[in-house]
Amino acid sequence: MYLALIELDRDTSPKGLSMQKLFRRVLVLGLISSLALSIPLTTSAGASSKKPADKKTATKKPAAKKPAAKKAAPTVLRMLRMGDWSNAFGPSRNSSGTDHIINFMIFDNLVKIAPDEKTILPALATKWTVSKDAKKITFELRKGVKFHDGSTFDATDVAETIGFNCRINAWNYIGYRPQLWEAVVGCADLKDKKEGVPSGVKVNDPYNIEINIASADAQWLRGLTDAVYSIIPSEVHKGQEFKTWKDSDFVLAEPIGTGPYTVKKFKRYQYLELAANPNYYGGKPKIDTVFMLLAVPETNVLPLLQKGEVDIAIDVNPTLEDQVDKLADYKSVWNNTTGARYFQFRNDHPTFGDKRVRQAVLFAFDYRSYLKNVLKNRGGIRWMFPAFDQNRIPLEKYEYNPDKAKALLKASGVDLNKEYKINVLAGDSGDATMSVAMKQALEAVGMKVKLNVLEVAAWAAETRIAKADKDTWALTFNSGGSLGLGTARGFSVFDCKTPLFSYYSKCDIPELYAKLRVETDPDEIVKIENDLMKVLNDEVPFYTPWLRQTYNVVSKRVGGNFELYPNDRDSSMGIAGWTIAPKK
Amino acid sequence: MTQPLLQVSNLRVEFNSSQGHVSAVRGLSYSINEGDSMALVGESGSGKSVSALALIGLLPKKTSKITAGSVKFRGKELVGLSEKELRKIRGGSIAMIFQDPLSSLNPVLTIGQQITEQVRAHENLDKKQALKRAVELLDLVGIPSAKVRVEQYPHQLSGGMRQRAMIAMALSSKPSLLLADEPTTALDVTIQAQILELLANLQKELGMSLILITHDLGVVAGFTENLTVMYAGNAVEQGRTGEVLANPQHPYTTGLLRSIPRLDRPRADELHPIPGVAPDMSIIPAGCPFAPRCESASDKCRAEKPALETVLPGRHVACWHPESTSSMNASVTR
Amino acid sequence: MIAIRAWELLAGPSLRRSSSSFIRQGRDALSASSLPVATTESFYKIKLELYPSSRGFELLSTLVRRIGSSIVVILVTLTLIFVGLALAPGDELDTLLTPEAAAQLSPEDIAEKRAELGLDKPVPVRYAIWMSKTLSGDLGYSTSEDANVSEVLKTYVGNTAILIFAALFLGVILGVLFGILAALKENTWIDYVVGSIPIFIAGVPGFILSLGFIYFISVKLNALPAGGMHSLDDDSFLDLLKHMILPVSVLALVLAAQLVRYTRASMLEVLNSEFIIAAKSKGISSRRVTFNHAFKAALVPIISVIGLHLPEIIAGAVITETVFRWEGMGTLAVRAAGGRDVPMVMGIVVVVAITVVITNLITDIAYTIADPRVRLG
Amino acid sequence: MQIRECALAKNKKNSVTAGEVVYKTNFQEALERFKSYRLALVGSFVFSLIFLMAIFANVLAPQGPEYIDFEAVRQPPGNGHLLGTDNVGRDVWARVAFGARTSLTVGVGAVVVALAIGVTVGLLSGFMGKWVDTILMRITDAFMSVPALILIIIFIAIVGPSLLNVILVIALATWPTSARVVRGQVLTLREQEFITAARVVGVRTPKILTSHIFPNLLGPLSVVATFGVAGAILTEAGLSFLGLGVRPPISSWGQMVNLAQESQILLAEQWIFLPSGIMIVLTVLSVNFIGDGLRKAVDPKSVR
Repeated sequence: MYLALIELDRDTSPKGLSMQKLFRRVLVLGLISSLALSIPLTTSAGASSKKPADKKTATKKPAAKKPAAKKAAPTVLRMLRMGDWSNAFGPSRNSSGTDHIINFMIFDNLVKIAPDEKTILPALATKWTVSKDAKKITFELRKGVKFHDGSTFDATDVAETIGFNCRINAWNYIGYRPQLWEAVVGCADLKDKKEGVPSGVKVNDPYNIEINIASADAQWLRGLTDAVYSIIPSEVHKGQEFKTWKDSDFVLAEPIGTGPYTVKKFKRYQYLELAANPNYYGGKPKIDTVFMLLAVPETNVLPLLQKGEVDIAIDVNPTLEDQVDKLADYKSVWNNTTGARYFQFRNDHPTFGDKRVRQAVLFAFDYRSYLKNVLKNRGGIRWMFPAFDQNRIPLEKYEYNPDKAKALLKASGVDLNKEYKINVLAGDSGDATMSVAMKQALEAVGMKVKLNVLEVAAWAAETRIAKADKDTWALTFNSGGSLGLGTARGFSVFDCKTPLFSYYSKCDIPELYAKLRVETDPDEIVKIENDLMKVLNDEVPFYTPWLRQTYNVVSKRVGGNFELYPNDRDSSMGIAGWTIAPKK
Repeated sequence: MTQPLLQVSNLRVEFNSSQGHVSAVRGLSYSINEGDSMALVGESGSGKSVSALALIGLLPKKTSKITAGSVKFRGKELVGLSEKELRKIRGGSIAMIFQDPLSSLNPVLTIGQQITEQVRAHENLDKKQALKRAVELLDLVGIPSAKVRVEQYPHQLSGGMRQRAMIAMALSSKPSLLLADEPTTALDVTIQAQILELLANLQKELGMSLILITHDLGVVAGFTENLTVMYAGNAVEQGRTGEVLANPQHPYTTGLLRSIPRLDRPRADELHPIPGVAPDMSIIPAGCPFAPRCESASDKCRAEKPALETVLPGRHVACWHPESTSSMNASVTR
Repeated sequence: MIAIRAWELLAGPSLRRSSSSFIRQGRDALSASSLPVATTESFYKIKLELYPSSRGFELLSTLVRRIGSSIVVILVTLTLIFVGLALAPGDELDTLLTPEAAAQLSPEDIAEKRAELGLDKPVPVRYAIWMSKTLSGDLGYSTSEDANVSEVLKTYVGNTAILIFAALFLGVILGVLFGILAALKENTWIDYVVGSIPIFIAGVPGFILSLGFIYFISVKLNALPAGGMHSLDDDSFLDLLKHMILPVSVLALVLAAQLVRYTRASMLEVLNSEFIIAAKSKGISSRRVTFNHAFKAALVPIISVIGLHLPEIIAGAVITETVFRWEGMGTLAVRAAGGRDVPMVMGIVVVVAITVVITNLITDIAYTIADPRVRLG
Repeated sequence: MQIRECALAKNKKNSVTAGEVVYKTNFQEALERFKSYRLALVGSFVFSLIFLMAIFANVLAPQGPEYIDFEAVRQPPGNGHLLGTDNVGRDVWARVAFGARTSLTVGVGAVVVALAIGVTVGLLSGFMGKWVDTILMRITDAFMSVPALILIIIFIAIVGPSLLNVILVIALATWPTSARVVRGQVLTLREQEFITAARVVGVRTPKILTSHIFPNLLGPLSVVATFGVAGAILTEAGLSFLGLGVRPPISSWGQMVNLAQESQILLAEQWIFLPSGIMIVLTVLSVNFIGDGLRKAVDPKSVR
């Protein structure tokens, strides 16, 4: 009982042994035991040993710096591109920009595009002639080209590639679908067959092939530069079911193409190591090894740059510019993109059907201030779809003019105390900002607006509703990656019959696009484009206010004919000519 | 007069903990010769256990200190001794056993481990010899099948056996003085008697002197030669047990005796508990600490603190009006 | 009865609590986790009363029973999660089907793919198929990883296992050492410093800690790699070790932060108890008192806490792995969940559930070994 | 805990002379212990401030968290914006104030739902005993065998991270702890004499549960609740980092702290994420201190 009364505090510091000695002895004990543990472990090979020791003492220096330079140090380029990645190779596994870049290092198409994204350059095909009615294209193929596995490239590979793509049903393509191969005559009747080449493909001789397409398409050839249309060796997939082929080594580990680089090592979600292909027809690439860093989270980009562990970083966060300016051996490269983020109206909406309302919305928004403050002037103001020459004919610029917006609204007699719905795709920070800014702008001119935030699936479904009523969404935001590649590219955006992922109730625009795609005479093309511009600008189903520039960081050691294409995913077409100076 | 084994003079111990300042022992003095046994009796809070712990420096360093007095063991001053020196004495020449055997034995170590540990601390025996010694000690204190018990854990033994193990541990290096701090309070009455008997036999066999700390006068009666009654931190009456119990001089001792039921008294007799409450150790009164509860307290008692006076050879009382009442003559027999 | 009551009243605080919990634990063990099968239950009781057998047999019989109940737990977990996934709106197909692709495909194609993935069958049937395949070791095909679930798991489990065990190893050492130090030096500045740092660490979100490590150590001091498991051209174990140091330190710090508080608390409680004073009265050296007596007795609650914390370390690893580009179960779980990839998710749950259940078992056994008073409940 | 007679008045304050007996009800007793733990006081003060900020968010920041001002993008604190503006021109102070509302709703909401489930399961399994207990306990073990964050990630990715979903899923993953605590208490209380006494007098089970068992649960449950709130807030921050947390335009602290993923903000524009980071740490700490204080008040034997 006595203990309870008298607060007997702990007899804590034993006089005999000073605290420091005890603590030091314990620490030494801890270190020795972890040291003893780590020695046997470092000898055990393999990354997944169960119980490695780990010693966290500041004094431990990292292993010696780079090993002594060998004779002629191999040139190494390390690259990364933001954005996800499909973890596999080959045309059918092509779903993002990064897939594109990797694809062009390994494979070749019949033709490729110049940095101006307009002139078509020879690749596996040296010459090509397009028939008068733009329905038949014959290619002269390059001789003496070898695949990475040593087999020679000739017309049968091209024919078999087209045949193989026709046989796989479109379902197996994640992302981009080979619509141009599907346009070849006889491709449709090969569906789900074991083998065969479409009737529209004629192999005149081992290096001359003729391709007939069902309906005329002036842009068909330009489209062939897309990564989905790379040529793969025929032996690889001859008579193979796609189900088994898609898990084959070709797709998952060792793709075989004619490109400048071959896959040396592939560590899923970490990095891809590519070695130069010595007998590349365009001459041995100047850089021996290319590393492609994969799945790099945004937080790691700057540390990698600061530690000099990456040479080219494509499409990274523009706000990095201030930090990159502090890095001596890197430079910022801004690149006009071909992508566009656009406002998309539902013009069969009872109220928004009236174009004056749509025009009022455009006048209500202050584009210059968004460009100046948020995009930091990195980009341009656009009042017409990218790829069109917007200064060729007088067009309405819809500069910020709230009074005009109010006037138009009054003129159109729109019911101002009804609430209109703006659909917002959840998870996209860009959309989230735009929708709030648009809501504020419209409320400033008197319109009542409700933001309807939807998950991907729900948003896509609502965009594709066939018939709009007074409760359907009136305005949403959308973006397209390759709209700037060609004026005809917009055809997939407009559809007056079955809504693809956008809807334009009147059918005048789709007709003009259809004419544009077929027309081969340049003057005629300009005339159609001007008509299109007038309709698009006045009717305003879509409006692309900004041309956004992407931000890239490139080491000053990179040289040769290195150049970022406007559509940065095409840039690796010229990778064979890139050079990199060794580290100082 | 041979030199006393242990001479405690004017020992003062003070605590300052978060709850305030407490002076637990206020000038305690007593001595005990080789082979003798003495009981320290007092209510809870009278400072008897604290004084025992103070002897061998077991009080918490941070919150307590011996402010005055000296403790001489075979003439050697213990107060202020270095930890190393004290450690040789603790468990070597002075051993201690505690009140609750279960909470004084480490629950996660076997009895054997805890005994061999002490043996090897004081004599350099190897493991095997120490274990043999432990078994012998367990036999000595009368624990059946010692070989099995030595491997067992405290919770596997009964209360009595655990206390025996405690005693075995204390005796492991033949101490000349054993401090027993309420060794039987936590045990049943029947086992209490066995333990006391064991202690008495061991004391005779090993010629060891014993200080028995208890609040139970019944235990003290037929057991120790001398007796010291403590109240509020110091000794109020000392002498041979028989004499003190036969005619207690100090009113507190009388009060204690009167509040115990007696077989030899008529059942009708009422018990007279001592009025009032145990003193608040954080307040040091001017006069005699027992004054507020003492029937024959005078102004002098309240004004001045009585010192320990020798009333008869070997009998000391700290009271201004010692009661030489002989009315309480019936001596208490075991 | 009186003795026990007295003993319980007077025993030091630590013992009273553990003793009463010991009693309650005993009773809980018998009533709570005994398998409904009556026979093993009564057999087990008779065994105990008739002849208090040696610890060996007793450990074995309860071990078997514990493994039995753990298997039941894992089965219940898998069922709950599978049903939860199946009942939740939408399914795997939604994410596989990008809006463009879905628009271009005919309903038959979609139905065919749905059948291929087996999503068209009712939930119980799908569950039965999945369970039978899992029991036979085939965890199915992961759509988000385009590979067989078991292959993917092989590498990913290994990667996380290294991280978790190293963090556990370092975290326990740090946590216990500093806990003891804080307890021994109670109410001194060391105690306040060592005591307060963990409280702050507990308040900081996981990824901020990881970002801080990347910027201050990896970038500023340019000491260690900022992420990833290997440098580009080096697959050696030493390189992996170098890449491990930062993520492991983050996880270990978080674990140590919690362990310090528990160790300090249980160490203080033990240092207060009487058997420490008794031990000192035996004249043994103070180092022995601190380590042989105090730490051993304090070890008991620490072990149970370590066992409890393993799920939290795995959860912490999810964030740390994402920041440090470490291809482990965390990143896999986030990808699989994002891709609504049921086989992969179930595969992860199977592995994680088994690991956690096994560690609970190991902690219980360690607990029994450390504290002889407790029989394996 | 029955009324405790304190024979010796220890504390100096009420200068009780020896001999006077002081009676204290156990609630006062608990309150006193809670107050004696100074950090708990600091914690409750800070928490009440944050709570007030959450309630009066619309008064503190009338413009609301969503207002975008393109002219003032990434503006450091000062002129017009107390804590500056974020990367899109929204006022940081407004987002912190409204963020308090979201984070506290997530924290308290998740705990309330978790307690509801946990207490019912705990009471049922503790009180009904035998097979009910075994089944419920196996289910609790099942939930505890998968770390909460992984469970949450799996389900949030499916049902979508709306505020309600986040609360429900966090609650779903964290109710086992309270179930375990309740069951433990019920098992011990069931043995106590006063429960058998109530049964003898003919009180039916639900009455026993509400009037006898439940009040005794308040103590330990309050401890579980406070640590639960801290845990839920941290989980929400973690979810936001994985892109699974509450999404704009709703503002939550976790979401704003995540802006630190952008290196420019982390290194040069700290005013954008630091305030909400500090608020998270402050809330979590204050809640933890209150939890510690409660634990001391409820279970005095627990160590200092």
